[in-house]
Amino acid sequence: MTGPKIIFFILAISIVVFSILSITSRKILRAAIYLLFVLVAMAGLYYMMNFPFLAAVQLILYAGGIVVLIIFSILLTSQINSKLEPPRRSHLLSGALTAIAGIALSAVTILQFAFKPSSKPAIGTDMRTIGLQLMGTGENGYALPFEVISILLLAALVGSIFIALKNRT
Amino acid sequence: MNLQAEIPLDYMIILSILVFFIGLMGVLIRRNLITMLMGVELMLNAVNINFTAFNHYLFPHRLEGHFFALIVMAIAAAEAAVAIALIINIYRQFATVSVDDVDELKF
Amino acid sequence: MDYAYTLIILLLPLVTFLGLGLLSKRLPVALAGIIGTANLFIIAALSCATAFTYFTQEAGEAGFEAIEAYKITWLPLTDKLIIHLGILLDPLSVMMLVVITLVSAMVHLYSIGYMKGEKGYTRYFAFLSLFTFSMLGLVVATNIFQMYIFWELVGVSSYLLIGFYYQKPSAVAASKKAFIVTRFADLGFLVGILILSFNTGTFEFQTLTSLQGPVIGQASTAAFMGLSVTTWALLLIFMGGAGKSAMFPLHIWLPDAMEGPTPVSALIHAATMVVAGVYLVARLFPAYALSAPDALTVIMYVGSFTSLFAAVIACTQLDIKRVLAFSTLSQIGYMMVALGVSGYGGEAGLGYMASLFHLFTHAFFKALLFLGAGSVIHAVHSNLMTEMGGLRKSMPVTHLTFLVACLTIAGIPPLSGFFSKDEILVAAFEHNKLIFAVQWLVAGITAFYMFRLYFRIFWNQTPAYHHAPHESPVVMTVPLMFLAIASVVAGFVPFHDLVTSDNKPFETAFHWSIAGPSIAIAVIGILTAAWLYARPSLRPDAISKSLSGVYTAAYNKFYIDEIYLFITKSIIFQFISRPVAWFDRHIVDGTMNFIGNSTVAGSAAIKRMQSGHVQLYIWYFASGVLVLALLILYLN
Amino acid sequence: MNPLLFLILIPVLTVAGIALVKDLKQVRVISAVGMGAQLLFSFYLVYLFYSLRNAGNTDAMLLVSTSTWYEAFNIQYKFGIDGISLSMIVLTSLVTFAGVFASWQVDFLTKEFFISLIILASGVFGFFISLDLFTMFLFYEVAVIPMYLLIGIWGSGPKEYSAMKLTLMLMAGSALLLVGLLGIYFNSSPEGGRLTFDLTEIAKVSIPRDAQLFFFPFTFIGFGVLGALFPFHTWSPDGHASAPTAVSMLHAGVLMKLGGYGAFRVAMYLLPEGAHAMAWIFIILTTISVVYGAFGAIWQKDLKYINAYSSVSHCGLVLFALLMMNETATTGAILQMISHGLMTALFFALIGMIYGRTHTRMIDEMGGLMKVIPFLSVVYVIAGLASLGLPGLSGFVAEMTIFVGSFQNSDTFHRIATIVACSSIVITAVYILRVVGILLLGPIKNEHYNELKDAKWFEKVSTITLVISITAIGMAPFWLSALIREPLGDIIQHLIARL
Amino acid sequence: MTWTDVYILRNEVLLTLLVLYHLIVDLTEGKDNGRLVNGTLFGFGLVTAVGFYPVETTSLFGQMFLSDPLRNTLKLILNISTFIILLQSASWLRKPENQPKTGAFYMLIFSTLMGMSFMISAGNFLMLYLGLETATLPLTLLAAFDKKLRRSAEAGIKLLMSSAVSSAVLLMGLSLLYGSYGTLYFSEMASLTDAQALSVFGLVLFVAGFGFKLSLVPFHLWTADVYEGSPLPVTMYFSVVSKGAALFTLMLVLYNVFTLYPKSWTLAAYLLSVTTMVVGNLFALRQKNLKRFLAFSSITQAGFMMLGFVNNDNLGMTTVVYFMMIYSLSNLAVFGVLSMVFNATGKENIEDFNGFYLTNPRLSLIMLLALFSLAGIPPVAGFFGKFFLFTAAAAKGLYILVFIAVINATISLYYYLLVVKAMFINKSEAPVATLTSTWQEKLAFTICLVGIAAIGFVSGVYDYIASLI
Repeated sequence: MTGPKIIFFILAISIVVFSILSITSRKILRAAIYLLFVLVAMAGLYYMMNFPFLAAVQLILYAGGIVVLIIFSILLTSQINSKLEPPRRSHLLSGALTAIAGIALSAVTILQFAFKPSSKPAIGTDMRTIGLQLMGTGENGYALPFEVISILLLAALVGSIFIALKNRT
Repeated sequence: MNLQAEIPLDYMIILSILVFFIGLMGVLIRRNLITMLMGVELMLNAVNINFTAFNHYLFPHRLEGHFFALIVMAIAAAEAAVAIALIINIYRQFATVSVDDVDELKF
Repeated sequence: MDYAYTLIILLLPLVTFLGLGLLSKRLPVALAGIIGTANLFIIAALSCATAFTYFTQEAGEAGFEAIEAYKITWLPLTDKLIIHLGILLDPLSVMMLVVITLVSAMVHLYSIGYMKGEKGYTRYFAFLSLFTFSMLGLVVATNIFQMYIFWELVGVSSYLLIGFYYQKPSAVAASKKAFIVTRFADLGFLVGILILSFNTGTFEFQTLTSLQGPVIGQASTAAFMGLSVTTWALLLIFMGGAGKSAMFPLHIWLPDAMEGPTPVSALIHAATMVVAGVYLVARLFPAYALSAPDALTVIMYVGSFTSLFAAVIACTQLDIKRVLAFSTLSQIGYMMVALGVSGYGGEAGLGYMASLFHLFTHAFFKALLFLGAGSVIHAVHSNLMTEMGGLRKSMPVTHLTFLVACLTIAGIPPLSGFFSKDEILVAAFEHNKLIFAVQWLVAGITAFYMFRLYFRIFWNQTPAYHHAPHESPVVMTVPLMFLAIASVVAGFVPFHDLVTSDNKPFETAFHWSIAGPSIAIAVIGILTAAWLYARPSLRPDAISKSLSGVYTAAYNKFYIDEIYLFITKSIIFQFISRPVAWFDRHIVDGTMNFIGNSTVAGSAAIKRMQSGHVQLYIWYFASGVLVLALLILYLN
Repeated sequence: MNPLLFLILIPVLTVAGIALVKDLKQVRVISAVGMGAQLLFSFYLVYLFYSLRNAGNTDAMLLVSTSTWYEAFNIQYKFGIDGISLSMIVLTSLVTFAGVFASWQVDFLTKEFFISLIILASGVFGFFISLDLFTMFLFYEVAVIPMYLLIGIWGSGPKEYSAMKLTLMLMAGSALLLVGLLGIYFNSSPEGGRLTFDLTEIAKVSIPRDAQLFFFPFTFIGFGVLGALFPFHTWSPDGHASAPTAVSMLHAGVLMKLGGYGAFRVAMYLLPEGAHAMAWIFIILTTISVVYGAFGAIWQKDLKYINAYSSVSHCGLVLFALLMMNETATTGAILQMISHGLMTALFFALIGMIYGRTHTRMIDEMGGLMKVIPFLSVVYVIAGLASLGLPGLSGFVAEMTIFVGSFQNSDTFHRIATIVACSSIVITAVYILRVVGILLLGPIKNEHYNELKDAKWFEKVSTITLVISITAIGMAPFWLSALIREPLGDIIQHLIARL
Repeated sequence: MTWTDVYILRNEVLLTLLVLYHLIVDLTEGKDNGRLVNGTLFGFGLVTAVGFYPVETTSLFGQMFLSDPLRNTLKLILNISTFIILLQSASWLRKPENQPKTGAFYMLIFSTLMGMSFMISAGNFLMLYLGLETATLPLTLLAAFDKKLRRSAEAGIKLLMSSAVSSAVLLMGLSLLYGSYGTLYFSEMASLTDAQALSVFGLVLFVAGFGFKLSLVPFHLWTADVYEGSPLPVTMYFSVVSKGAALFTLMLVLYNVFTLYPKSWTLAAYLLSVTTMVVGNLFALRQKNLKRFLAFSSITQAGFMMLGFVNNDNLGMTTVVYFMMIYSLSNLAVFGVLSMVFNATGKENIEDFNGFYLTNPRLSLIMLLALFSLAGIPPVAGFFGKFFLFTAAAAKGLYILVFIAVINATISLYYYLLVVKAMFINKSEAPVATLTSTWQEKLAFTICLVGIAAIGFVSGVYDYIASLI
């Protein structure tokens, strides 16, 4: 076992375990915290794969933003101490069956595929490259999605506020 | 760090699949809208593993997977915001966030 | 000779019918009878002129030649099979023209008196004209399809006239019965025509009966169930004739047809239409005789049985018109027998000649009998002989003419019936002794029941009438007298010179050996009748009691009607129609409704899918994706 | 401009005219004038047809005009007539004309009624002049769909159920038909040329045999549903029973003829090998139709049901004769279509008029009508006699032509079928006379029937038009027969040639 | 960026401007929204009109954004539909309780429309996904727009939850496609494509994601609930614009990107078509609520649209676009009548339309024609649309499929006739009072009717679409 391998396995196992805990825990706040652990571990994974920028965004946006949002909404809508109702057995059964079938089907399909790695030289993942591409309008430029998503976020946020606000009278 | 030598791509993919379907199962079995939302977030993250892994392992000459993951994160954030707004709206109307009770429209 | 004017004979009644029918509201009532009668006298005169011209022409080597006076193409069916409408003049049709127009003219004249004051007087004459037109069209038909057309038309005019008193349920039922029974027979006729025409490629009588033609000239090779196809065809055609001529077992409509006005019975159901079957067989006689002798044998047996059967029933009936109806059946049976025993050509064709001779004489005396009965009914307002008696004083003309008719039908010389019946017996004797014996016996029974009728009406005791019966008006008695004279003299027409199987004259000899016994049995019959019925007595009842089973059976016409009723009501209506209607509503329609209902049921069955639970929706989504993926990955 | 277009244009203008006026009387008058013009125009077409023929024009189709519509699918507006379609056009205009007068007294939503009625008629006209399968199908549906409203709004009894059933069954039929038409279209050019919907063009090519076998039943049953082919006829009794008078007239008189016409023009003409291979199945079915319909009619008590079953029987005879595939039988089939169209329209008109007076259609409840309403009764008898095939009226001509024609097929199977079909003439007589006996003759059953009034002038116009047509055909069938027969020689040759 | 680029991006840019305008207006607008509504109608009318100016085939942002006449026409169709919806929603917005929502409503509508526009023009799956989300997320908010109504809130959350899962599935599919091809650019993928299990799997997930938007069975279950719960203008938007955009995008992707192995997606279209038609019909049969009814009707119609996909030729594409156009106009006409009745009376059940013809003959006739068009009855345009779709399927020899489809068309006729029956045949004690329509509604109906009446008869429309492809 080499270092990266050990790190990967720690991350992978914690991702899987905390995922399962997050969807089974009967304390809702705990579920949120487990989710946070998953997201942080994911960030580690990105970092391992040499995407530091992505890892940072993951930490800021997900761990910092979304989980906080979720926790706020929990606070707004539920009693923190009350236990969640356990899942219905029928749901549990059908859900598990679907999940297992899905895992089997996807795993078989994906793992038997002979991936063809690109032979072209790798491009750096430093901030400069990322920044240039993010703002680029030509080949490999992501300015357009960047702009569009800003509109999306704007509309979604304003709309959310509109919906979540109590009625203006 | 030469990840390819250490950890095969398949590991990443299996991890992604596991998380994806755990997330799906979360959506399917949880009876609270907020916890269902957590399941969705897990699914999105699983896809992100895929994108980054493919990008890193197979096609490092461009950053498509990377940027895709970035966009997915942003959208996940927007989605979460919208979801929270709607859940609050539901809570206001139904006084509950249990998905079982939100079934007035049917058949 | 130019016979173009014969078209007038055919068309005048049609015009009269249309005129009277369309203008019935606008025309003064009395005028209708006058127009109708006048028109009939015109065509009767024309017919007689035609007959005179035709028969006085020089008969060539081949006998009287058939002339197609008129012929138009009506409807081409195939290249060969073309329906023509035309007028065919040969001895047979010319003779029929005379009979029909004369009797019809008398009946018209008589009807002026008989129908006076009836509702629907105009309608009556319109229908009579329609009938005359149809009947004339039938006899002058140049081809078998034209005959079928007019055959149907006489059927419908008969239907209309039987149902003339349409508010009377029995009349309605009788008319319906008459039409349907004959229609059923016509089905056979039609199929026969189809077979015959397909095999010969022609409808034309001239070709069908030609000695070199496809029927006779080329022996049919195809056979079906032991008989040649031609025989089958001709048998089926005879079925049509048997229906119209009320041969057993298709006779049941005729007695009921007496529901119509009596002159109608005289014209249609005694003198003209009912002999159409005889006419049909006679028309195709060469084909029958030379190509399908088996069919002739069938005709003979059917005719013979019917004549006996009807005569027995006639002895028991109380309704005077029914007695006459059964008598008609019996007499037509004679004619059929005569055709059945006949051969083709010369002496061998005696039966043919006798049959038509009897047709000729029978038309007059049977019309006379009916009109006489009508006169009586007119006076007494009843059809039942039990409510009659002693009318000879109050109705002298009717009495005398009726007596003449009775004697004629009984076969007392020198009245016409004697001659014609005698020829039949001779022909039968030469062909088949059993048949002869039966016909001889029937002659006696005929004399008996006719005089039973005669004595019960005109002798016997006089019941208490509501109104004193009196003689009918002149318009009614003149036809009676005319027909009486005709009955007397008709026997002297030299028929063997005129109407024969091969249209060539031949000599007939008079056979005392046969005439003697037949006169004898007729006399015995008359005397028996006189002994039983001339004075009021208990003897008839005693006899009928001693024969109770047979008598009741005969009185009820041997329950043939009931059998028919059973077949129609219980089998066709209850066992076919009703199940068909049920099947249609419940099975066929039910299937369609079931499809509809099961769609709705399917809709209800899957309604749970849309349960309102979003998690279930997502589950459907996820499993749907997986299933679709599986299907596509593994079907691809 | 092609004169045939007037056949569509006149109804459209009439509809427009009706839509514009307000007054009830004007609506009637415009409808009557419009349909009268249509009738006259169709007579003019006959004249035109003959003058073209006499001028030496020997084309199979006359007055043809073609213009491209959907270039991509090779769909054209292609119109033209031959003797068969011409006679159907005359039939349609006669029945429509009579139908307008028969509905003179419609007082609920009159305007809408006449509009729907005339739209229906224009669909029928369009169908008969179409030479392009697409436009044919289009007009077919245009003709069928107004039925729903006509029955649903102005009908009686379980009208909603009947209307729905009729519409759905006919539409299911057109579903089959559509598959058949598409199959023909995609096989219309086996050598790889341009696909076409053009009837006359398709007739020139030889569609592969297996395609014919596959698509023939679709097409034939598709049209057969409208032609009341057993066992797809059950829309007919309910539909007719619920429909208002004029609608029953048009439907039984004209619309059902689309089935026979289409089955011949499209299914058999374009798929002759399929027709030959499968004829026996449909001969059995149509023979059953003929007898079954007649027996079914015997047991009915409702006048309209009787007539509906009678239509099943008579229309069965049409398809039966078509399947015999010879000139005579086919002539008979078309004569039968016309004859049945006229007399059944007459029947339904009379039933409507009687119902309008007695407010019942149950024969048991009526009786002795001859005495109180003699005109209608006499016409009813005439219609009945035509129906049972009395010589001198149209039914006889048609039936005899059919029987003689079918008997030309000399094998035992066809023979037996023919004889069974022949037997329907007896059964027909039974139910017709039964109705006449119960309904018109006998004593009057109901006291207040004595006060019934006989036919009004518009009712007379309606019935007399039809009676005259029926009698004219019955008396002088040779013209009509010649008109029909003229194109048939080639068509039958075409059917047989591919054997 | 040059002016040419802006011209190519005109639709998106203008829509963005509208979004921003309403964002500002929403914060500042006072009580009466009459001017706002009319102004927006005018402004958006201009945007729609601009779409009629032709464009060239070109691409921007390094193949990220594609522009060609076909895509322009598709956007135009969506814009016209949206314009009609806005016309018809005017009186709804003018209601006092809805006045405060006006700005937000327009903002959300335009942002989704912009998303759809990007989705159609996408040249890269990233853009496509982004467009899809932009078109979906604000829509979930719109579904919940009747804040006072429980059913509206329920509709919103149901849509959000199921669409989140569906977009996750779609994303999974995209990631697999990325893994198997190494690119997300359409132009590159089209040439690389070869059918392997992984790419087919990815494709299926992708199709499922779009099947969700298109309401194909079994991905359709959100449809009826959301249609019923949402405010009426939003329901219209769902059933016409949102569905249209998804349909066009799916079509463009399948035909342009997966050109080389059509077998898998035609098979998917075949299966989905059958299930969708059948299940949609079976549910539609039993509906009493007209909105719900129209939801299932639109599901069935989507099943018919799949027939066009079965034909993987230009014919299929043409007929799909053609049919969608007709479907939009017909459906909008039906919804227009429904919205007039609903705004006036608050009724939306089929039985509420009993006796409608006697009080509102014109509206009934509009509804009749529109329903006939949906049912595919000549001579209105729906007949042509359906006939050509069937032709497209039959062209591939799939007569059994055509037969199933035609039988389903017959069943659908049944329930369309139920509405017709309610209006024309059924009697009512208290029918809907006679309604008067505003100029906006009149204009909307006119556009719809002209379309329904003319599109079939004027073959030029079809030929024009065919010429684009």
